[in-house]
Order: sequence, then C-alpha cells, then structure tokens
Amino acid sequence: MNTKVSIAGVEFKNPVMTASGTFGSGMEYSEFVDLNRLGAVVTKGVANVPWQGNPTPRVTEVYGGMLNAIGLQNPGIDVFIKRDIPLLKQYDTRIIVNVCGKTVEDYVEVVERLGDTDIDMMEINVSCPNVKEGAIAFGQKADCLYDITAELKKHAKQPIMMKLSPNVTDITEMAKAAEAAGADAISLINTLTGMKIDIHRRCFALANKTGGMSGPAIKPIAVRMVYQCANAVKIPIVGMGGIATAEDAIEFLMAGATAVSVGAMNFINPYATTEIVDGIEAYMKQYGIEDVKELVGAVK
Amino acid sequence: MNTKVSIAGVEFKNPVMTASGTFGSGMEYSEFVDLNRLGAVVTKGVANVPWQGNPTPRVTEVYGGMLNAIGLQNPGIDVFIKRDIPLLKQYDTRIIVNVCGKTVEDYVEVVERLGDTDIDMMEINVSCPNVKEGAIAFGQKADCLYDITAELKKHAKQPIMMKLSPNVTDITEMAKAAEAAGADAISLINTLTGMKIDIHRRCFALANKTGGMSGPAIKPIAVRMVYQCANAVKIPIVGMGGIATAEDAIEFLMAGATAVSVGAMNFINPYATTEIVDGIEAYMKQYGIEDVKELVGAVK
Amino acid sequence: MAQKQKVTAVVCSQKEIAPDIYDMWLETELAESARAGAFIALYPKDKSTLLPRPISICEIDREKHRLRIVYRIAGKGTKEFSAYKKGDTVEILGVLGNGFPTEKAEGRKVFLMGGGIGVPPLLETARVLDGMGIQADIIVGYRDSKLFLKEDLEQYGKVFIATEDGSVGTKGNVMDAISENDLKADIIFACGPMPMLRAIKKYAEESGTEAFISLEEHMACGVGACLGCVCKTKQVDHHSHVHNARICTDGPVFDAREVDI
Amino acid sequence: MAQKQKVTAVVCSQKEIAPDIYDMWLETELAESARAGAFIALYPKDKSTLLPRPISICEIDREKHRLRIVYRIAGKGTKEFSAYKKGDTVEILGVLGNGFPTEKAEGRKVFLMGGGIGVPPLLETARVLDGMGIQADIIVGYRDSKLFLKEDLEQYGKVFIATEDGSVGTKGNVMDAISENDLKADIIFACGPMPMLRAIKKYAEESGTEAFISLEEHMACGVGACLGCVCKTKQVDHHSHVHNARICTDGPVFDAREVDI
Ligand SMILES: Cc1cc2nc3c(=O)[nH]c(=O)nc-3n(C[C@H](O)[C@H](O)[C@H](O)COP(=O)(O)OP(=O)(O)OC[C@H]3O[C@@H](n4cnc5c(N)ncnc54)[C@H](O)[C@@H]3O)c2cc1C
Ligand SMILES: Cc1cc2nc3c(=O)[nH]c(=O)nc-3n(C[C@H](O)[C@H](O)[C@H](O)COP(=O)(O)OP(=O)(O)OC[C@H]3O[C@@H](n4cnc5c(N)ncnc54)[C@H](O)[C@@H]3O)c2cc1C
Ligand SMILES: Cc1cc2nc3c(=O)[nH]c(=O)nc-3n(C[C@H](O)[C@H](O)[C@H](O)COP(=O)(O)O)c2cc1C
Ligand SMILES: Cc1cc2nc3c(=O)[nH]c(=O)nc-3n(C[C@H](O)[C@H](O)[C@H](O)COP(=O)(O)O)c2cc1C
Ligand code: FES
Ligand code: FES
Repeated sequence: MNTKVSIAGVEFKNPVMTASGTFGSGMEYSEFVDLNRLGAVVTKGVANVPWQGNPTPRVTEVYGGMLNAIGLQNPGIDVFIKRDIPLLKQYDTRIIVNVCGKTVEDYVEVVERLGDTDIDMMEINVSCPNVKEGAIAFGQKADCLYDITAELKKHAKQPIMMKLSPNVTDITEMAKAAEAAGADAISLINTLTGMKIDIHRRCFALANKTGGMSGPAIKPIAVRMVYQCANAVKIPIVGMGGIATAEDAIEFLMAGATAVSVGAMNFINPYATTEIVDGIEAYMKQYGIEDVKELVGAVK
Repeated sequence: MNTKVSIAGVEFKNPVMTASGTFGSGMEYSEFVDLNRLGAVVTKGVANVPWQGNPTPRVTEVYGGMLNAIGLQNPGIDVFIKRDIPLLKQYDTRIIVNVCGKTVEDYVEVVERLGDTDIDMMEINVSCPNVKEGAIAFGQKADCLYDITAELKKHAKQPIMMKLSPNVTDITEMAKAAEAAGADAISLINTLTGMKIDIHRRCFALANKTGGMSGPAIKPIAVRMVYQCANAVKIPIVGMGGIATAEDAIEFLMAGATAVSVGAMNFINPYATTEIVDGIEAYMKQYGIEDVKELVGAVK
Repeated sequence: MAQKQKVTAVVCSQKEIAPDIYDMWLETELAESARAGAFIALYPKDKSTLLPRPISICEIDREKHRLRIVYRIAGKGTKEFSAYKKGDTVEILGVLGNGFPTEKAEGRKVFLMGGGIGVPPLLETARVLDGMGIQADIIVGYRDSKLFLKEDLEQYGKVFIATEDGSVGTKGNVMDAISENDLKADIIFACGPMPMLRAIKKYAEESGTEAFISLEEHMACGVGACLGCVCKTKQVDHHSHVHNARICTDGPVFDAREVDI
Repeated sequence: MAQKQKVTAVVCSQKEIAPDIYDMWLETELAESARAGAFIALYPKDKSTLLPRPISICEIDREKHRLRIVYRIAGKGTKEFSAYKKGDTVEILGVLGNGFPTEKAEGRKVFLMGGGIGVPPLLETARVLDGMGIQADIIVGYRDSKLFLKEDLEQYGKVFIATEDGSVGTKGNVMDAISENDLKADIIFACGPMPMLRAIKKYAEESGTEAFISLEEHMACGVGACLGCVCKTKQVDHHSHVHNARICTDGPVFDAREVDI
C-alpha cells in the first residue's frame, strides 16, 4: 500500500500534516504522538521579528468549533532558526514553515533567511484574520496575492505554498492568482472570521472582538472551497478546515486535496493526527486501494 | 415591558421572525406554535412563475447544521397571492414575503404583483447559493446589488429589505450598496456555500453538489457580519444564522440587529420561535430592561 | 389527523433482532394518533447531529400508549438509538405522513410487499387488515437468512420469503417470489428499496393492479416546510404546482401511478 | 514531569458541597504524576462543546489512583460534569501546568490564600506543606456563608475566613482578614479572582513577601501549542521572547513579581 504523496517535488510519507498554529513548533505534541509518523509538521507562523500577538481572551468556544485571535505571537525568525528547526530536524518528517509578515519586505526577509535552512517548504500566510496590517489584506485581493506570490518566488529557495483565506467572494480567483504568479502549491482554508458576544457580561468574548473560526463546524465550507480550487488550478492543494477523523481527511482528498492538515482537532484529541494516518490506511485496506493518490479528486 | 420594534415604519410586536424557506408559508408550523405570537412570518421565496427546484437529495446534515439545495421550489406569485397570503392574514402577525427571480424583470414582476396585496414588507433574496441564474449573482457584486435595489425601489409599494449573502469578501460593501440604492432594511445572513462528500458511496451528498449551510454552526460568522453591517449602515438589520435560543437572538440584537429570524432551528425544535419570544422577555425581566430596543447594538 | 407534536418518549424495551437491526418499543402519547405506514422522527442527543431521523411505525399498541419501531444502524443517529436502554428517553416528532390507505383494501385481495428495512411498516398494516378480516399475502425480501419480523407477520397473513442468496424461500427478490408462488392480488401496499418499488410499479401497471408504495428521501423538517423531501409526480402537486410532492406530508405513501420514480 | 496524556477517568463520587459547587473524585492513572497547583482538563461529552475545561487538582490520593476536583457550574461544560454519577467516565487531559513551588516553603512561614473557586488547589498544597511539617495560615474568602472545603483545610493549618457579606469571619476580602488577624508570612501561595491576586501582588511587593499566584485564562490546547492563554510577564518569555508566558505550561503558578496583572 502506498501512502506517499508529493507536492512540488517534495515527497511526504503520508498526506497528513498539522495545521499551522495548532501544533506549536511540533514539540508540544511530541508528548502525545510520534512525529515520525506524520507527513509533515507545519509550524506556527513566524515573522522577521518577534510578535507580541493580541490581548487576551484570545480563544473562545463556539458550537462545533472555536474562535481564536492569537494575533500571530511568535519569537521571530532568529530564535526560530536557532531553536525550533533543530528540534524538528531530529524527526523523520517534513518541515513546512508558516511565514507571516506585515509588509512584503517582512515576508521576503523571512523567506530569504529560511533559504539557508534545511526545511522542506514554506507556507505563506496571507490569510490570518487576526492582525490589522498585512496578512489577510494580501489574501483577499487577487492582484495583491499575485504580486506578493511573484515577489516571494524570486527569493524563495524552497517551494512555496500560498495559504488562502476563505473570507472571499470567489476562492478560485485567489487560487488562480497564486498559480499564475508561480506558487508551487496552495493550502486552504485558513479560519473564517467570526464573533461571539457574551450577553450576560455585555462584551465581546475575545479582546480582539473578532476571531478566526475553526473546528468541525467549518468543514463543509472548506470542502467546497477545496473542490472549487481543485477544479480551477493544476497546482497541488493542501486541504484543511475541521478535519477530525480519517473520514474527514478522505473527504478532502476526494474533493481534490493532495494532502490535509489537522488543526483545532489537536486540542480536542491530541492523538488525532496519527489516528488519521491509521484511519486512512484502514480505509484503503477496506476498499482495496493501492495508492492513496487514487483518492485525490476521486469525486468530480 | 416593551418588546415592539419597528423597521421602515412597520411595527412588529416583537423582534422574532421566521427565516425564509424554513417555515413554509407559515401554516406548516401553525400546528406547533401560535403564529399570533411572532413578530413576523417571512415566507419561502416566491418567483413570478412556479419553480421546480433542484433534484434530490436536497438536504443533508453537517456538524452542527445542515446543507440545503432546495433550489427555490415555489408555486409562483399567482398561487401565492391567492392561497398563501389569505391564510397568513388570518393571524395577527406581520407578513414579509421573500422574493426571488432569475432576472431583474422577474423580481420586478413579483414586487409589482405584491404591491396590491396586504403584506407588510418584502425581503429580496439576492443571495440564494442554490440556483444557477439570478439570485446570488446579484448579491455578490456591489454594483449589481445597487442596480437591482434601485430598480425594485421604483416599483415597490411596501418597504423592501435586501437579503445579503455571506459568501462575499466584504459584507459591508453590500450593505452600503443596498443602503445607497434606497433599501429600507437589510437582512443577513443567507446560507454559506458548503459541500459534503460521502466517502463510502463516493458521491456528493447533495444532487446539486453544493448547498447552503445553516444552523448553529454558522452563528459566529453571522454575528460578525451583522456587527460589521450595523457599523457600516444606518438602515435597520434583521439578523439570522444559527439562532437556536433566546440567548442567540439577544446576541444578534446586541451586535446591532433590530430583529432576528429563526431558520433551520425550526426543524430541530418546532417550538423554537415562541420559546425565543419567551426567552427574550425572561432576559429583559432578569436584567430589568424596559425596552427591547435598548439591547440593539448594545455591545460596540 | 391529530396535531403534530414534538414529545418526549420513554424506551420500554429494545433488542437486536438481526445483525444491526433493532426493535424498540416506545411509550408515547403519539400512539393515540399513529397509523399504519405513517412515521415518526427521532432526535439524536448527540449535538453534532441535529436533524430528526424518520422511522416508520412498525406496530401500535394504543392501550399501552406504545409504538414499535424497527430500524437498521445506518449512521450516527441510528447508532445512538441502538444504545438506548429501557427507561431512557428520546425526543420524537410525530405523527408524520399519510400512511397506507388500508380502507381501499376492503373486500379485496392484498399483497403486502417489503424489502429489507422496508418490512417494518407492513406489520401494523397487516394487523389493521387482519382486523378488517383480510389475510394478505405478505411477500418480503431479505439479503440472506438473517430474517426479522417473519413470525410477527405470520400472525396476520401468509408470508412468502425471498432472499438474495437463496438461503431462505425464493432465491431472488419479491417479484421472483410472486411468480414462483403464482400469487395474485387486487391491491398492493409496499415499502422497500427503490429498485423493488420500481419493479412493483411496473408490475402493477402491467397487471392492472392498484399499488401504494412508501417512498424515502432525506428530510429536514418532516412537516412539509422545507421542501427537502420531494418526489416527482405525474400531476402538479397541490403545494408548489410543479410536479414535486413532499414525501413527508403528501406521502410517504403514494399511488404508484402518481409518482415518477 | 511525567508525560501528558489524554485518558479516560472514572467518577468515584460526586456531591454538591455548596450551591452550584461540586466535589468530584476521579479514578485515573494521572493521580501518579499529579501535583499541588497543577490542573487537569475535562472534555464534555456534548459535541457542541469541544474544548477541554481546565480544573485545578484539589486533592490527590496516589494510593487509590484518585484525584479530587471541586468546581463551580459556570456554563455548559461544568453543568454537564455536575450531572455525572459514580461509575460514569470522562475524558481528561493532564497533568497540566507547573504547580505551586512548595519546596520554596521549606522552613518558612506560609500563607495559603484563596478566593471563591480559587480555594480548591490550596487543599492539596496545604496537605503537602503539612507533610513537610509546615502548618500554613490559610486565608480564604467567600461571597457569603455558603463556605466549602473549610473543614478539609482545617486539617492542615489555621483557617481564617473572610466573607463579602460579613456572615462568617472577617467582613471583606482576604486582605482584610490578614489585617484583622494581624497575620504575617514569608511566602504566599494564592489562587482566586484577579482583583484578589492584584491585591496580593501589591501586598507582597510592599511587604517584601515572596508570592506565587495561580492565574486563569481561556485555554484551547492546554499544552502550550496554541498560545491562547498568555499573561504578560516582566521578562521576555522563553517561548516567544515577547513577555507573554503561557499560563497552561509556564504557569498557572507564577512568581507575582514576574507577571503584569
Ligand atoms: C419515511 C421514512 C421512513 C423510514 N423508516 C425507516 C425504518 O422504519 N427503519 C429504518 O431502519 N430506517 C427507516 N428510514 C431510513 C432512516 O431514516 C435512516 O436510515 C436514518 O435517518 C439514518 O440516520 P443515521 O443518523 O443513522 O445515518 P446518517 O447517515 O448519519 O444520517 C445523516 C443524515 O441523513 C439522513 N438519512 C440517512 N439515510 C437516510 C435515508 N435512508 N432516508 C432518509 N434520511 C436519511 C438522516 O436522517 C440524517 O439527517 C426511513 C426513512 C424515511 C424517509
Ligand atoms: C488553570 C485553571 C484552573 C481552574 N480551576 C478551576 C477549579 O478548580 N474549579 C472551577 O470551578 N473552575 C476552575 N477553573 C475555571 C474553569 O476552567 C471554568 O469555569 C470552566 O472552563 C467553565 O466551563 P463551562 O463549560 O462550564 O463554561 P462555558 O462558559 O460554557 O465555557 C465556554 C468556554 O470558555 C472557557 N472558560 C469559561 N470560563 C473560564 C475560566 N474562568 N477560565 C478558563 N476558561 C474558561 C471554557 O473552558 C470553554 O472553553 C480553572 C481555570 C483555569 C484556567
Ligand atoms: C489557535 C490557532 C492558531 C492558528 N495560527 C495560524 C498561523 O499562525 N498561521 C496560519 O497560517 N494559520 C493559523 N491557524 C489556522 C489553521 O492553520 C487552520 O487553517 C484553521 O484552523 C482551519 O483548520 P481547523 O479547522 O482544522 O483548525 C491557526 C488556527 C488556530 C485554531
Ligand atoms: C431549507 C432552507 C430553505 C431556505 N430557503 C430560503 C429562501 O427561499 N429564501 C431565502 O432568502 N432564504 C432561504 N433560506 C435561508 C434562511 O432563510 C436563512 O437565511 C439561513 O438558513 C440562515 O439561518 P439559520 O441558520 O437560522 O437557518 C433557506 C434555508 C433553509 C435551511
Ligand atoms: S422534510 Fe421538509 S418538506 Fe419534507
Ligand atoms: S491553552 Fe494553548 S498555549 Fe495555553
């Protein structure tokens, strides 16, 4: 049975990855799961300098999911390269570094610094709804997305994957812009912007007012967008949004994703990622599927 | 205690309405709830001629909600005026007729026909994701929305409320376009486009492939959009999306809605609407609130 | 027809009567207005699964205010129900749908035809006919020898079995059982998978037999409000005037001639 | 520190010890590595509520592999837990967080200070100190006369009560109880509402007392991965280097001087 998939020339032992920002630097969950069993660890977004993030409360629960407004707190690329990459390199898994920034120059700086490191891919976060500048602005306008993608491609030594925002009228426009500008892959979806109000305290549940929604509740929207993009572009797609089980993961593969990421579910079941790896294999056995790639885009 | 609210000069005995398409013509739920206790009954979308709707399966369940792709099956305005309006007129509640169409002319025709009837308001559905032509196309481009709103205003005898789609990058652009074109109110959100794949049968769960997502799972997105619109326009807002309890309804009021609609929850609890009416009163009593209007936009 | 209600029912008993097939008696005031061929809808407690699950009424005990349902584990909801024990409660919506027009059987020779999990509603129908003095020919199809409700049905008529694997009765489907046993009737009441219903519709048309078939479709409201559960009809339907009747309210039982399946 | 795990615990007993305050013993292998001031997180079964609920460890019985928690009904999750009966199971994540640095109390005079639902973690702390031969002064504040855990605490030290309504002990808060009773200590371990912790931080700074306070914040992962639960720190934190420590892993107990609250 073959569970290997490849994206932009990088081979992954299986299509199961972690979603950026939900798995720390990988080490936090190494107490629960064997990182060697994952297709890739996708790290929390890292910027050129340390970011403070938003005030608390930063997380709150909603029906079937959660809202977060972390605001991309991160130690900056220096610490990240010195500390986090070497830790992850101890494992036999691919490393995808999620990159964030406020300006194109910020992104370029991080991408360039990562060029000299032994990571496998970069995921460019142009879709975080929780910071005022940068991020999502680049991800909600096709021409901005095109420009930043093209610029980063000039500087990137590793393949780059553009992470798309679902908070758009037509996700395929974004996918096409990324592809046209030379992106090696796209990943989607980032969180949907949501809000919760505490009617007893008469205040917003999050200090930031709005937050990004994730968890099982958003899955149908994510599957739809992955399907739409798979029919709009040729570059590979990493699908995510509410994946909780192997069945969910397979749904994304069938919709057209080459690999999937598990996000908020890690908080709910810290063993989710490896259980999904096992579950995909069990499904393949049940239906006599030799190669996991047969599942990709299987439902048209 | 005052629970009355008014929108575009129409007074409602309380801010609780039914969401179009989830309450039939009203009669279906009259076996469960006393329609006289509702602020308004909002009817299923009606077009100039009968519409067949989509093939089945038209509905499917998702985590915390459902997808529907009814495709606006309706008997057309003739039958509607002859049969449904008189039935509803037996009750002491406001009647808001939801209007759909494929072309601007279709909409105009329905709006004109309704002009001679004794209904209180029209809700213009420019946001149904389940039909190929018309509907959502008008709701995803601010200029199209402006044009159709302006055109309908020329023909409408009753106030018109534009029903916005959440499947847009910036809902406030749509709200502003509707306001600028003279809409008397806006209602939001219609359903979010979603998809579900049956991985065992290897097919889409809905014959239409995609469907509109509703139910508790979508509430945070709806609350966020209502809040954004309330801060962008001055015309009143009817908020909806996942309302299940009085607490949910109050959350929408605090976010800035003048009234709320209860949709998919009717299927789950056919008594939901009147329970919410009672629950809002209980909340007002608990906190000593004299006028329900005090809650509108209470959290900034 | 009595008013529809959402009520809390109490589980009186439950047992597995064939692999993954459960037989549950519920105590509920809905027993009062229940009728053969109608259905109730059960709400799972699991908050990720919100919609009610339509399940046919298999037997009615009006005196004890009880309803019997027999169902197959098909997914999350039915899986949850199968774990219920005596004394547990469940929210149900009902009574929904029209039911079989048993009054049309008066003085006629009747087939009750069922396939797989379509068999349960035939039981109450057979019991009602029996009360009218009619012993129907009951032709039921199963996949294999894991039969269910056979003894129950035998109380009210002659039971003919067809199994796909031929392990019991006629090898094949209910139509094969009819020809093998050379059966005839004036009116048919049927419930089962779509291919079976199509074959019955064809047979009924060709043989000039009246047939009432119970249809299934995914539902949301169960009360005619959402227009989720339609089936194509020959005549314009009375609701939307577009040849789309609502299975939950205009059905689930239709005159086979009236529907396009 | 033992490895963190998600395990299934069994409810050994539960009772309501004050209005809406529940006292539950759980049997779990996590008792092994549990420590005073650390916490576990309980997962509600209700599928609409997915995140684990952090609850402090109130008492540890290592021999019987049991943990005690005492919690207030605050919303859906705790409401669900309060209905659990002996024999029910619950998924828990643990052991989480650092705990009180009881080793620093060695040979010193200790205050254990708690307010409301911050009282529970003091019990295991008092027990540990007692084991070290230290009888702490335990100063606890409640809203009214509906006290809880008072007798439990009295086993391990002298208990001073403050109530907001003055119905028991000092009228006012724990600070008022300290001045009223003219108490002094070298080191403080505290848990409670933010205003109380702020007052303790101030008192500790002014009086030159060492203070360790247990903080609370909304959490998602509980294991340091999501960065949801941060508090502002004087020094750059070792994780993100931005003066934002994670309460779930770097805390919940912090040296009062180190945090900006
Ligand atoms: C009028 C009517 C009578 C029925 N009577 C019986 C009966 O007596 N015994 C029995 O075992 N089954 C019966 N069914 C089928 C039964 O409703 C489904 O098997 C059940 O809803 C599956 O729910 P689930 O949660 O286990 O499956 P899931 O697949 O988890 O359900 C997901 C969603 O799909 C819907 N769904 C799935 N399968 C069906 C289906 N076949 N028909 C309608 N909705 C479906 C569910 O209601 C739910 O909304 C009947 C269906 C209808 C329409
Ligand atoms: C380290 C730590 C230790 C705690 N120890 C105890 C204890 O021993 N006894 C006790 O009664 N309570 C304790 N709490 C508070 C307890 O976690 C909350 O009361 C509980 O999570 C509320 O959940 P709910 O579902 O009942 O409320 P809901 O309001 O329905 O919860 C919604 C969401 O908000 C979160 N949340 C709500 N209130 C709080 C809060 N105060 N702190 C953190 N998250 C919150 C919930 O975890 C959940 O994710 C502790 C909190 C922390 C952070
Ligand atoms: C707490 C949290 C932090 C996140 N941080 C990031 C981030 O730093 N960069 C990023 O691209 N996405 C981030 N995301 C988005 C996730 O990677 C993912 O796209 C989203 O959560 C949807 O997947 P899920 O439903 O499986 O969680 C974050 C999500 C959560 C819940
Ligand atoms: C079965 C179904 C049919 C609907 N039909 C219509 C319609 O005809 N016109 C319309 O404007 N909205 C329609 N809607 C959208 C609802 O009015 C509402 O905007 C949406 O469902 C969100 O609210 P909810 O989450 O409370 O259901 C329909 C929704 C459902 C579930
Ligand atoms: S299920 Fe809603 S109309 Fe039949
Ligand atoms: S709760 Fe996730 S870092 Fe603390």
